This record gives sequence, C-alpha cells and structure tokens, in this order.
Amino acid sequence: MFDYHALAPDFIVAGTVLAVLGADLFLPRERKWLAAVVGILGLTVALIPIVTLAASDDSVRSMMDGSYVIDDFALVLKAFFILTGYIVLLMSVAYVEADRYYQGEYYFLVLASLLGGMVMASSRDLISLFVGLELVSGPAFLLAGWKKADARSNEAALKFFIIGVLSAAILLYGMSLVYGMTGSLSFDGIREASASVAEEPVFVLGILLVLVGFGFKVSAVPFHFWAPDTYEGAPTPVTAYLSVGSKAAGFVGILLVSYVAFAGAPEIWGPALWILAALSMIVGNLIALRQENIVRLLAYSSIAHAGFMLVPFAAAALVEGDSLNQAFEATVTYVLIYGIMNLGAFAVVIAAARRTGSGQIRDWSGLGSYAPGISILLTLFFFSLAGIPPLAGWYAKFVMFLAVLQNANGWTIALAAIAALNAVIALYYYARVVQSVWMDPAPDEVAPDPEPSGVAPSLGLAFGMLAVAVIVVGVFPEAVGQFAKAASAIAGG
Amino acid sequence: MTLAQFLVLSAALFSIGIYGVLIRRNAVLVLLSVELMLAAVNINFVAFGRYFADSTAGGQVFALFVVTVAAAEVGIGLAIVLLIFRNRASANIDELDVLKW
Amino acid sequence: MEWFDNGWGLSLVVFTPLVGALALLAVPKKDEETAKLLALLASLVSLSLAVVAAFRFDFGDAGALQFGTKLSWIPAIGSDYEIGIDGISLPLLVLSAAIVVLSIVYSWDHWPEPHNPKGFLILILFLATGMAGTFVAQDLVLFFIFFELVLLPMYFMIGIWGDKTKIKLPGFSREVETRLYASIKFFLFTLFGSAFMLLGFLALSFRGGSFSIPELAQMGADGQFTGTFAFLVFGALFLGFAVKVPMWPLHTWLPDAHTAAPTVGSVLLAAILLKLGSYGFIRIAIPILPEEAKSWAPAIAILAVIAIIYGSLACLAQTDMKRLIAFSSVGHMGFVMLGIATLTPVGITAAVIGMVAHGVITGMLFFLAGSMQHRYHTREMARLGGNLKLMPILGGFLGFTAMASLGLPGLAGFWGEFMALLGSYQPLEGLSLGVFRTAMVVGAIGTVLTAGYLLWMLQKVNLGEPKEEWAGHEFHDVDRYEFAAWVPMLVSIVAIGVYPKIVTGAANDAVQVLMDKAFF
Amino acid sequence: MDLGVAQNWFFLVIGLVMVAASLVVVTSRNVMHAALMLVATLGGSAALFVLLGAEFVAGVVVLVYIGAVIVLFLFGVMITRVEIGRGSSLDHANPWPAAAIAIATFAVLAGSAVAFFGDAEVDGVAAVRTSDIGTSIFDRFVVPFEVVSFVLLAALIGSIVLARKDPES
Amino acid sequence: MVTAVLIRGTSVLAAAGEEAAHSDGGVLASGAWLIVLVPFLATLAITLFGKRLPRHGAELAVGAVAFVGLYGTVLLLATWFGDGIVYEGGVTIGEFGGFEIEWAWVVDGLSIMMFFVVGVVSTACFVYAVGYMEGDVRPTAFFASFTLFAGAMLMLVSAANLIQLLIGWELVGVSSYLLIGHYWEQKENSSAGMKAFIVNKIADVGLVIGIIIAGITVGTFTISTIMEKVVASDAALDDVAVVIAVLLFIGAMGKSAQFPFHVWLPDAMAGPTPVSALMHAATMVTAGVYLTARMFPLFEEMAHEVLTLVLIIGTITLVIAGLLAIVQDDIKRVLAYSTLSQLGYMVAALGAGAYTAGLFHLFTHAFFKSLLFLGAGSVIHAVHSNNMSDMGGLKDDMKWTYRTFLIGSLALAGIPLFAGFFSKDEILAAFNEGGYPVVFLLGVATAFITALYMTRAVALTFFGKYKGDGHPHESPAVMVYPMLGLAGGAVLAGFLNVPGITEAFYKLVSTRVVSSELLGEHATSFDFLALGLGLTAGVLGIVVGYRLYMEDAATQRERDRLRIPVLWPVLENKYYIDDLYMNGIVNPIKGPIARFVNWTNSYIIDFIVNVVGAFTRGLGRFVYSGLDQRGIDLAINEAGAGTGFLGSRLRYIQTGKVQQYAAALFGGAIVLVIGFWISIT
Repeated sequence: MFDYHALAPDFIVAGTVLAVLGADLFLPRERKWLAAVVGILGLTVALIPIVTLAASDDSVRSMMDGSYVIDDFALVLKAFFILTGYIVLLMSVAYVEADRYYQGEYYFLVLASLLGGMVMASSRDLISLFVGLELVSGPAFLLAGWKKADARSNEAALKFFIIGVLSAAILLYGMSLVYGMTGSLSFDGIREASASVAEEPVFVLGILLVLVGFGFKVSAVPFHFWAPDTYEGAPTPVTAYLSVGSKAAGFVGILLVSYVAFAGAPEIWGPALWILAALSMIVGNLIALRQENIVRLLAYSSIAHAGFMLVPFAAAALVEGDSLNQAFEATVTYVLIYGIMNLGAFAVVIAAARRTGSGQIRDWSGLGSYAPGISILLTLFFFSLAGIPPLAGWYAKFVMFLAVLQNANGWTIALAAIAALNAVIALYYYARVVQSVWMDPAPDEVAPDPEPSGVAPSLGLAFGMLAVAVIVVGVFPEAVGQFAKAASAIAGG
Repeated sequence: MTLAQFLVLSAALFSIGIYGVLIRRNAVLVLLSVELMLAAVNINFVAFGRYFADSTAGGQVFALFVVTVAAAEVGIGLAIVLLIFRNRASANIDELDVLKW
Repeated sequence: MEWFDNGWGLSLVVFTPLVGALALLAVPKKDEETAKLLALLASLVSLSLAVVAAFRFDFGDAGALQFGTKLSWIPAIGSDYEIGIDGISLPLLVLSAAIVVLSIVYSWDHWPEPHNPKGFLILILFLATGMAGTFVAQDLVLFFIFFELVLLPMYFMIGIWGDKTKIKLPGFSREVETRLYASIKFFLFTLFGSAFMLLGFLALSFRGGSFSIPELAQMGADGQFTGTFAFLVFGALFLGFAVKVPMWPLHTWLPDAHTAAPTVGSVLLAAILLKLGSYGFIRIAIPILPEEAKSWAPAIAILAVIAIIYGSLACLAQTDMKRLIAFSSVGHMGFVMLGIATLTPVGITAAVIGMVAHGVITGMLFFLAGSMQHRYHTREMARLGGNLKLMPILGGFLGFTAMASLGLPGLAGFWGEFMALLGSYQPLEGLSLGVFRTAMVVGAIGTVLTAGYLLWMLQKVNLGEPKEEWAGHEFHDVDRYEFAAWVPMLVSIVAIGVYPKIVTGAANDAVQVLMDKAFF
Repeated sequence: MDLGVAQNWFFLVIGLVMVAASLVVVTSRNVMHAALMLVATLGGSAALFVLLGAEFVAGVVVLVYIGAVIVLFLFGVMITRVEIGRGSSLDHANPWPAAAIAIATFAVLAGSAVAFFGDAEVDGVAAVRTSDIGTSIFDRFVVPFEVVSFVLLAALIGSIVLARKDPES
Repeated sequence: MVTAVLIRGTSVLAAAGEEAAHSDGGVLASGAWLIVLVPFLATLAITLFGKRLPRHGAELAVGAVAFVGLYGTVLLLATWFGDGIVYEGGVTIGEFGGFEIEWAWVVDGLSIMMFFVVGVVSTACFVYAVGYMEGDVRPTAFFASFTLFAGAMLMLVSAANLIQLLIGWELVGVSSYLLIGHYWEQKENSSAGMKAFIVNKIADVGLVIGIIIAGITVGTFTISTIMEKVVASDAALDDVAVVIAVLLFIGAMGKSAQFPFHVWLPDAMAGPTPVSALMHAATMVTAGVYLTARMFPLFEEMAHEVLTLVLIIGTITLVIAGLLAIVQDDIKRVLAYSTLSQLGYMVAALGAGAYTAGLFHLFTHAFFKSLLFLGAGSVIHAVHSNNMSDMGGLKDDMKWTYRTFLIGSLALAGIPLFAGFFSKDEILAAFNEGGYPVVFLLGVATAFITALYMTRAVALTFFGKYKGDGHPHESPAVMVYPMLGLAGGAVLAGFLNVPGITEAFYKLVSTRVVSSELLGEHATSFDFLALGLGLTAGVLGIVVGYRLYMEDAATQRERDRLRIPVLWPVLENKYYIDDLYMNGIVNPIKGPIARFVNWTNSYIIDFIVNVVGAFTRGLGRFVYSGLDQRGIDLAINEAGAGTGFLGSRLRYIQTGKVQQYAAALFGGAIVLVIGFWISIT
C-alpha cells in the first residue's frame, strides 16, 4: 500500500530533520555550523527522488484513497520548498553563527517547517492540509522569537503567534462548516458534494473562513497586520523564510482549496480574492512608499506581491470549465519567481546590513562606491521585484496580466488597471533604495568591512545561485514556465 | 437532539473566546480564550461527525488532531510569553508596541 | 554570408554591444584605456554589421521583412524570438548604431562627474542593445522586453551622472536634486506608459492568438480587431507610445530628463529613445488596428499640432539652453506625429525621414550644448553671449545645426516638416479634411515660431559681445574627439538634406506596402 | 429541541454550565478563577462528546486538555506572577468594540447554522465505534498522524530553547 | 600667353553659343546646372579653406560669380541671336509617397535673363566688395555667405519645380539673414537680420501652403506640367487656382518687400553696402517678381481677380515708398525706399498684365539701382557715415563716384537715353493702355517724387560745402571700375527694348508655356501721352529738387533745420512768393504728408511687428511657466506627492497593538461574510 518511491522526498527530508537534531547533540559549540551542512546535504539528497519521480511515466500517484497525492503540482512545489530551504540554510549559517544562537535547533526548526510545506503540497484532504499548515507555522512562531535577548524579536514572535493561532482557529471553524456541509474531508468529496450546496450561506461562510485562515498566511490585507512587525522583529534569514517559504505554503493552501476543493463554486472565492488582491496591492504599495527601514519596506513589498499573486484568482472565477489552469499556472509561476527574487533581496539585505551596520535605507547611501558587488546584486534583485525586463520579475507580471486579461470583462480589466498602476507605484520605492545606494553621496567615514572577503562564503554561494537564476529566468522564462504549466494540470481540464 | 443545538453552543463558545482574546490584557489569559475557541471547533467536528456517521469517523479524528495541535500551540505560546515576561517583567501585551508604522 | 541573412546578422548587430558590456565588467576600473577601446570595438562591430545589412538590403523588395528569423523562445506563452527589418527599421537601426559609436568617440577624454568611464560605457552599450533590439523585434513580447530594457541604463545615466544642482519644484515643499527628480520621473512616466502598452499587447495576443507582429498585422488588415476591444487596445498602445514620443500632455518628463542628463545621455535620449515611440506607432499600432487608427487619427493630429505650437512657445520662455533644445524636440516630434497621423505614404515616409533627421540634428545640438556647458560651466543663456567670438568653430557648428533644426531646406530637417505638411493637406480619404488642413496651416505657422526661438537663442548665445566674466578666460575650441564625433553628423545632415533618397529609398516602398496592406 | 427526550435535558444543563463557565473565563478579575472555569468548560465539552457517542474523544479531551494543558496554564500564571485578587483590571478599558465583534460573530455563525440545519436530528444514526477511529487514524490519516508527531517534537524543542534561562556566558 | 588663352576661350564660347542658338540649348543648356553648382562649391571651398587664402577667399567668390556672369552672357547672346532656348533637365533625389522629388533646372528666356542679371551685377558687386571689405573683421565669413546667396538665387531662378524654388527661396532668406547680421557685435544689426528672416518666414508660410495645394491638385511640383494644366484649363486646378495665386503672391510680397511686409528692407541696410547693392536692389528683392512672372499664366488664365490685388498692392507700395524716400537722412535708406518704390512699379506692371514691361523694368532697375548703392557705398566708405547731413561738396573730391552716381540718378529718374526712361515709360504706357487712370496718375506723380528725392540726394551729397570732418578721397580703382561697368549697363540696358526698334527683349522673358499674345502686348511704338507726362514729371522733379536743395546748398542745412519745426509752411511762403503755387502745392505735400507716412510707417507698422514679437515671447512665458510648470507638471508632482502623502497617512494604521490586529482579522472576516451574503441574496 505504501509507495515508498513516491514518499521518498518526504522521508528523506524527515530523516534530515532528525539527523540535524542528532548532529546538534554531538557537535561542540564552535563547530555547530556543521549541523547546517548536514541539513544542506540532506536536502540535496532529497532532490534526487523528485527528479526520478518527475521522470517516471505515471504522473499521479495517490495514496490513502486520494488524501495524499504525489503529482506534478506536488513535485514542483516540493522541489521549490527544498530549494528555498537550501538557500535559507545558506543564508542563515553566517548570520546565526555570528550571533552564537542555538544553531542546531534553529536548523532543525527551519527544516521542520519546510517538511510541513512539503506535506501540504501533496495533501488532498482537510486534515493533512491543516496539520501540514500547523507544522509550517509552529516552528515559524518559534523562529520569529529566536533572538531571545532582543525585545523586538520577542514582540514579533508574540504578535505572529497570537494572530497565527487565531487565524488557525478561524480556518478550523471554516473547515468544520465545510465538512458539515459536504460530509467529506477529502477535496474530491467536497468538490462533488459542493455542486448541490453551492449557494447555501453556510457553505459560503465555510469557504470564506477558510480563505481568511489562508489570507493570514499569505499576509493579504486586511489580515496582514502581523507581517511588517514580525518581518522587522524576526532575524533576517527567518524573515526571508517567512516571506518566501511560509507564504508559498499559504499559496499552496489557497491554490488547493480554491482550484481543487471548491472548484465547483468559483463565484464565491473569485470575488473574495478579487477584493483581497486589490486591497493588498494598493495598501501594500502605498505604505511601502514612505518606509525607512529596508526590512519593513520589503515586508510591505511582499504584501503587495501577495496581492499580485492573488490577481489571477479573480479572473479564474469568470472562466467556466477547462481554461481554469491558465490562472492557476500564472499564480504558480509568480510564486516560483517571487521566491527567487525575494530570497535574493533578503540575502542582499543581510549582506548590506552587515556591511553598513544598519537597516535604515538612509544609512546605505553611497554603498555603490564602497561595496559595488553588493550594490550590483541589490540593483539586480530590486529591479527584478519591480518587474523590469530583462530580470525575472517581468515574466511573473507578464503571466499575471496574461491570466487576468484571459477573458476581459469589467471586473478583470479594472483589476488589471489597478495592477498596472501599482506596478508603477511599486517601482518608486524600489528605485528609491537603488537611488540611495548608487546616487547619494557615501558617508565620510566608512566602517571597515567586517567580513574579510566582502561576503561570507555561504552567503556568496546563495547570492551566486539567486543572481544567475534571476537573469536566466529573465532571459529564458521557459525555465520556470514549463514547470508552472505542468503543475497547472491539477487545476482542471 | 438536533444538530443546530450543538452548532449554536459552539458558536457561543467561539464568540466568547473571541471576546476574551480581544479584551484580555494578559497574554496567558488570551491563550486561555484561544483554548476556548478551539474547544468550540471540536464540538463542531464531533457533532458533524456524528451527523454524517461517515465510516472513516473523519470528524472525531479531526477533533483528536485539533486537540494535539492545540496542546503544541499552548506549549509554544507559553514559551513565548515566558520569554517576554523574562525580558519585560510584565506579560501585558498592550504595552508591546515597539514595532509599529 | 548566408548565415548573415537568416537572422545571425541582425542578432549580432543587437547583441555585440551586450557582449562588449559584459566583457567590460571584467576590465579593472583603473584601466580606462582598454575599457574605452573595448567599448568602441563592440559598438563599431555592431555599426559595421548594420552597414553591411544596409548594403545587402534588397531595396526592390523593401516592404518585406529581411534578414529575419523565428526561433521558439517562451513556448509557455507562445512567444518566439522573431526578428527582421524592412525599409522603415533599416535607417533607424543604422542611425542608432552610428550615434552610439559617435557618443563613445565624443566622450573619449571628457567624462561627466563622478569619473567612472567603465560604468558609463557599460550603460551606453546596454542602451545600444536595447535600442537596436527594439527596431529589430518582430514579436510583441520581444519588442516589450527591448522597449523596457532601455529604461534601466538611462535611469542610471541620469541618476548617477546627472546635474547636481538643487531646484525648487512646484508641488514639493523641500528642494530636491535635479538628477534624482528627473531620473525617477523619466522612469515612472515611461513605465506608466509601457505598463498599459503591455496590457494592449496581451489583449491583442488573446484575440489574435499569437504575439508575432506580421501575423497580427495580417489579421488586423482582415479587420479582425474592431469595436470597443480595438478602441481599448489602441488606447493602451497610444498611451505607451505617446509617453515615449513624447506627445503633448505626456511630455513633461522630457525637459527635466534632458536638462539633468549628462551630454551623451541626452544625445542618446533625443536621438534614438524618442523614436521608439513613433516607430511603435508605425510598426505596431497602425498596421494591426487600421480602422481604429483611422478613428484616432484626427485626435493624434490635433495633439501633434498642439505639441508643435506648445513646444515652440515654451522654448521662447527658456533661460536654460539645454531645456530649450529639449522643448524643441517636443516641437519637432510634433511634426513627426503629424506625418504619422495622416496615415498616407507621404506622411509616414515624412515621419521616417523626420525621425532620422531629428535624431541627427538634435543629437548634434545636445553635443554642442554639452560641450559649451563643459567649457562655460553654465547653461544660463543670460550669462552666455558672443560665443562666435570666443570659439568661432563651435559657434559656427551651433549656427549651422540651429539652421538645420529650424527646417532650412537643403538640410535634413526640411524634408520631415515639409512632407508632413504636404501629407496632412491630403490625408487618407475618410479622415476629416477640415481638421487636417487646419493642422497643416497651424503646422506651417509653427515653423515660423521654430525659426523665431532658434534665431533668438542664436542671438543670445552666439552673437553679440562676450560678457565681462569671460574676459580673462581662455577657451579651447573644438578638440580632436569632438571633431571626430561631429563631422559625420554634420555631413549626414547635409547629405540627407541634399539627397533624401538615402532614407526614403528604403522607407518609401516599405511604407507603401504597409499602407496598402493596412488600408486597402 | 423538544424537551420530552432526556438527552435534551442533559444537553441543556451541560450547555448552560459551559456558557456560564466560559463567560467567567473571559470576564473574571481573578486569573485562577479563569483557569478553573476553563476546566469546567472543557469538562462540559467532554460530557457533550459522551452524549454524542464519541467516548474516546471525550477521554482524550479530559486527559490531554484538562490534565496537561490547564496545569500548564497554572504554571504559566504562577511564573508570570499575575496579580491575583482584586484591584487590577485584566481587561482593556473599552470593552465595546470587542463585544460588538463577538456578538456579530455569534449572530452570523449561529444564525446560519440554525437557518440551514433546522431540525436535522443527530442521534438518529448509530454511533461511531472507537475501533473505527483507530483503524481510520492508522489507515487513512496515517500521514497527518506522523506529521503531528513532528509538530509536537518541533514545539517541544523550540519551547525548551525559548523558555529556558540562558547561562550568562 | 594670356591673350592666347583668352582668344582660345572666346572662340570656344562663340562656337558653343552658335550651336546653342540654333539647337534647343545644346551643350550650354544641358550644362546649366553648373551655374547653380559652381557658387555652392565655391561657398564650401571658402568656408573650409578661405582663411588660408591670401585674400580671405575673395578670389574664389569673384571667380565663381564671374563664371556665372560669363555663362549668362553667352546664353543671353545665344537667345538674342537665336530663336530662344527652352530646356529642362533634372535628377531624382527622393520620393515621398507618389511624389518624385528632383534637382531640376530650366533654361528658358526668363531664367537666362535672370542668369545674366544675377551674374553680371554679382560680379560687379563682388569685385567692389573686395575693395569695400578691406580690413573687415571677418571677410571669409562675408564672402562665404555672399557666394551662398549667389548660388541660392541662381537655384531659385533655375528651379524647374516648386520644391527646388522653395529651397532656393529659403536659402536666399538665410543668406540675407547672415549678411544683414554681418556686424553682429551690435545687437541692432543681428536683430535687423532676425527681423528680415522672420518676416520672410511669415510670408513663406503662404508660399509653402500655396506650393502644397498646387502640388497635390496637379500631382507633381514641376512648373511646366502645372502650366500645361493651366493652359488646358484643368478643372481641379481651376477651383483652387485663386487660393494658390493669393498664397504665392503673399510669399512674393514677403521677399519683394511689398506693402505689409516691407518693414524689413529699410532695417536690412544694417548690412555692408555691397550686400545692399546686390541683394536689396538687384536680385533678392526681385525674387518675388520673378515668382509672379514664372507663375504668370496661372494668374492670367485662372486667377484674374488676383491680378487686381497685385496691382493695388504694387501701387500702394510705389506711392508710400516714394514719399518715405524724400524724408530720409541716411543715404542708404533713401535708396532702400527708392527700391521699394521701383519694386512697386514692377509688381503693379505685372498686376496690370504688362508682363514684359514689368520684367524689363526689373532688368534695367537691377543695373542703375545697384550702381547707386555702390556709389553710396564708396561715399560712405570715404566719409565713414551714412547720413547725408555729414556729406556735401564731394563733387570734386570724388569725381568718378559723382559721375557714375549722377548717371544712376538720371536713369532712375527716367531721363531719356538712360535705361530707366525706357522701362518706366513702358510701365506707364501699360497703365495707360490697361485702362487704369488712377494708377497711371499715381505712377506719374511718383515718377516726379522719384526725380525729386534723387536730386535731393545728389544735391546733399555732392553739392554745397563738405559738412563732415576728415578729408574724403576717391575710392580705390577696384571699387570704381565695377561702378563704371554698371553705369554702362544703366545706359545701354534701356536700348534692348526700345519700342519699334529693338523688341528682342520678349525673347528674354518667354518661357515654354507663356503664350505669344501675352508677350506681344509690349508697345510696338511709343505711347506718346505716357511718354510725355512721364518725361515732364521727371524733369519737373529735377527742377524742383534743384530749386529746393541745390541753389544755396551751403545754407541748405540751416534751411532744412528751419523746415523741420511745425511752422515750416509760413516761413517758406515769405521767401518764394513767386513760386507760391508750386511750393504751396508741392512742399506741403512733400513735408507733412511724407513725414506723416514716415511716422505711420515707423510707429504703426513697425510697431505692430515689434509688438507681435514681444507678444509671442510673453505668450511663450505664459505657456511655459503658466501651463507647463504650474499646470501639467504641478498636477503630476501633486499626484506623486499625493500618493506619498496617502502612503504616510496609511502607515499609521499599523498601530503595533496585536489585539487591534486580531480585531482587524475577525472584523475583516465578518465584513467579508456579511458582504457576500448580501450580494448572494
């Protein structure tokens, strides 16, 4: 009954989680970073079965009568989580080691959270989805508070925890109502039953509450309030993980719930996500305009990007039947590319903050003159976030607009116009950072470079991979496009 | 016994939990109220489980999982609250607004 | 040379500067000589290939796409790497490659503040690729990529090497540095336009099923895009291209960008970047949405004429020489757009030659303004004067180029303007004669205003006695590099003026084919 | 709900007890009372589960919730030395917005439930046997079961790291 | 050896001339593009190498113009002795839509006459300029733009299509701007140049639109095709013919400084005198007349009403210009207004349909007017001042200048045996026969005024006592010889078209299409009434002038000063009681009317031009700072600042209190649900 090959990736990552914990037991204090090496090795090994599974012919392997499935969507997302984990570990090594935190446990929690994401990717019923979500959030609450001595980190953790738990409660309540209406926990069961109860207020209530639960996870406005404080308070690698890993998990949730479970009632979640998308873009971009702290700016930018990612959903609602997957594919592409760009942006923030010793944009003025390497990468990633070709971001926005204009009607055109306008507003605050780095005068006395070779080796590797990825995807978007198209097979048709 | 009774009761518990979360200044009491909300959800699940009497006992299994996860959450929550208490000698969460705007 | 014809030739023209830029990254910052030589080499290779393309170009069949190729690029959205040039894009391609070479030669030994030749050259080469690519692209996505690729280098060029004086802005409380305000304004304006242009492209690709411009043009000709759909799409395209041209209400970024940009920056901006917008109209907007173009033509004509008058009047009020030249570009591009608005072969050929002429002439004017600023350290016309006395050769060049700019017959500027007016007397049938004939008359009056402000500028700057503050000052006249950069431009101004067939030879038949396909 | 049936009486009593207890939890000035009243509520819910024929879940709730979680809370309260007794107000000054949201939620949830489910009977069908739960957990929901173990493990280790007092190195 | 070359050269030329006379132009005509190209090449050569040449590029200039003069003369002789050449050649340089654009040159009677006039007068003026510009601050620039002018003028007259005519037209305008503004150190000179260019440009708007309409209706710009369409009275052309004619005439008015557009010519005197001599006397200003002549069939056949307009404008110009000339103190301005008046004659002649008479006057006027300007130039060169009040008594110091100037004045005044007599008489005859009595009378009156102001000029300059300081001396030979040459022309030119004896001039004005009966209108015999009246007016003018200015020339200055105050008529009567009737009639007309016309001219018409200039500058400021900076730019900046402000306000919803976030979470959920319920039910 157990298809070990199918579950191989999850098993290996689970094994790595435990291996890291074990390694941490035996490693002396100054060689704690080896735990990270174990983690990285584990993740690399986990990639192998994914490749073999992808290569194998039968695309869908479902177990436990359909509640846990390994299909293209799951594989693409699992690969994405593993790579995200890989990068986050690389970014964390230098950061965490420098401040002598509890390294072993830190890597353990990150990997645990990643495992949660992978589970969510293949889960096809409410229970495993919920448990996967909790496995993603639990460690995240803890990691947010990892800088025990810093009051800001504690505050960030508490805020994140309370809002997290509350939205989990709402999610559960929603799930219970959906269970109550359809009598089944598995997505397929829900989809069949939902045809008959589509218009019932209770079912609408259930769907909306579930969406609110996931809305918190992807920090869509008005459930985004936790994000800026938590992003700023938490250690930067954790923030990077939150803005990419846990947000991607949230989108996995929304994608599965909307396109698979509630596929029968798009006229409910379509308009709801239209509102969330519009609000997130507008509020996220406007507030970001006047942010002084770089991490807070990236927080609002990630809220805005959550809005951009929600845009295709609105269009999907107006499409009956087959071409639902065009919108699905758009969101998956955007998530993948956003992951690369945002990780890169945070890697740069780590490097720059370490180099200048501050997170305020003003203090980075003139960085270009005394740290050209970091500045070039900063420009690369920030303008990719702004969506300027030839960097990867343009393709994400392009596909998003493509999905929205799929069937132009009043609402979708309005949303497309809002998105276009917001892309322009967004450019302003990205350009403001680049302007401060390149065009403002460098401070007279420049702090000596704490890092002997400019950037810690691990961070350098992360930089390298992400920069290459951004440029390659920018010039040959097919690299991401084909995966997204494969993943969208699940959506319909 | 009608299903609606249970749902009304769970709705009541859920709302009171919400009130508790919004009104209480002490973090621990907020956690208490959260537990209340999760209890309400459990009632829902078991009630619907029984209403459908589905073979896989989905409702009750879900309830079990909710209980376990709630326990884990409480653990995490108290750890964070302790951390804050140790740094600020007070667990009132409305004084916690260093991170804003 | 068979490989040249099936796409490799054009791809090399477009991408050699990019390769040069990447190679430059490896050159150490201190080693300026090799950097300069490498950059010059890259741009020269690109220019020579473009010239080879010009010679191998089959003028008989100027309407068809030549040297084209079509490779699959992003199958996920069905967009291909489709390139090719016809009579319209050939002159513009050669112009863009030539101006890049001349800019590099011009800036050989005087670099704008903060001294960083390597960075500056890399940006110029990036710009070269972006510009050449836009003229060569035959696929909407490829066009969009190159159209936006140009933004980044220009943003940095204005932002880092721009004019550092602080100015008080209407609407802002505190003072802000010109270059910072101008660079972000340029970026936001163009991005605003191109965001909506992108929406237009996408809508077109849905209805048409593909991103390839020739196919869409064919469908457009068969009248597949009509009704409110066509109106919205044309509106989006119009917004995108009008910002770039710039057309009247959307032009306010141009004077700021030009005043702030370093000399080479404003030359490239004026000579080629402005042409992307009008080229977009000719290549994409009109062939694909002919009926819609017809209904928009009077509006475009009116806006164009307003631009002519508005630009000229604004010039009369300028105190800063570079800003005056910037506004003059608004005026001249008004003539180009008037030519396009007529939707007749005469008008559009006039637009093509108008674009090339404006590119060379205004590029030259900006070179001169830059050199004068380099020597006088000011652009205030009130403080300048008697330039012919201090620097006779430079003064002579300025006089000559100003004459060309006011459309003196026998020089390049005349043909664009005159033929645009000729076209607008007899626009495409179906277009309202009243609007176009009044446009023609107002345009003709515009030429008088143009002559007025240019001569007024000449009198203030070139003629009269030099002010006392320059009394003791010793000025060195035009140096070797400036000569090398400027002589080809001056020669081309006279050449195009005396023998316009250089441009119209290729452009006329191409436009004829384009118009026949679109409207008949 | 017709009161003729005995079970409804039980339900009525337990329901009232639970609601009263939860009200005390959220309003009392004394933290200890709040904790203890939570015990009462959870106990009531266990009783309901028994009523619904879910004895195993009732047992788990009593054991896990009341046994472990509440005790944890008491420790938490004691450690954070919350002022016990009168005087200190544990609530925000202005309760009205919170009350409004709570009442609105109740109205929405209860209203929709009553509207839809009307008088659908619950106990018309045979109860679920505990062995079914067992087979179901280890057959259909074995993956969530494993994952929950990871959740607990992560929570365990993370909480220890955060809660413990660092050696002043 | 030089003589051998000369003989060889002339024999070759004679042979070519002989061959050209009979065949249709032969090698000479087909090579006519050289006439246009040589001056342009010379300009290029001068600009590039002028500085290094011993005489600053003057040699190249004179050489080029001399070549054109020689070529023109040979062509003239070939036409004179042959039966007229008509040749057209061209090379295509571009095509716009359906229109072929070509560099084309036409060689026919009219253009040959203009080649000859431009060539000869330019040679004279260039040679004169070599002397005049001695020690000038930038001779190379001067000779470059002077040759450019010659080239442009030749391109204009040789243009076979309207576009090339327009190109020549504008190039002439630009070279006049360069030459007028030659001494650009002083602001007035450069403003004068600018004024000339702008006024011309305004008039050119008419020309451009006229050309466009003609080009589009006929389908091509070639003049001969247009003329064929006119002759075939093509319908499409017919209904736009009036509009085209008016627009072309507006262009012509600008260049030939007719009434409303004449303001720039007097200021153009700021340029060096050879410039005024060549351009503002002989060639440039006649371009307008040439254009009207070239397009005459269009005016004659299809737009007859426009001819009356031409007549009226011509007459107005000739009268007021004549009056203005009387009151000027600056000798060059006297001649400038005199040119205006003579141009008025030519335009009026064309207006009256006298095609040959108008052109004949153009032909003769070119010689004696440029002669007068050169004479004035040599006087100014000697006295270093333009104003006649600083001259006087130069008769014996500058003998040759005096003699040539006298010949010129007599020719201008229309005294028999001199060129002016024949051409002006023919125009007056045309007015008389054409049935325009009022115009005829005004023409005679102006003939009188012309003689009057020329005598005044001669008297104030050459007679009486020398009023200026310094000691004037005769100009060098290089300046005198051209004057002598032109003086010869001023005398002989008249005999080319003596009615009844030599009517060959019509051959010099025939074009391919101009029908013979149009040409035939020239007088086969003298119209004695016109002859008589014209002659008496001329003689009378000289006598009155003599009486008024010559008699006690020494006291002349005091009398003039006396005359200026308002009481002038009363004083006058006391002295000349016996001439009361004449002085009573003549002087009051001369004094107050002339001064009134002068006042209106400078304070109204000139004033309008300056006001328009200032107004556009003001409008520019309004448009720029008002509309652009505070209008559109402000709106955009406000939009930017507004979004920023909105952002800064929105920031504060992030209060930092977690329970408010929780409230937002629940509140948001409830609002969403209720909203949806409402939308569903």
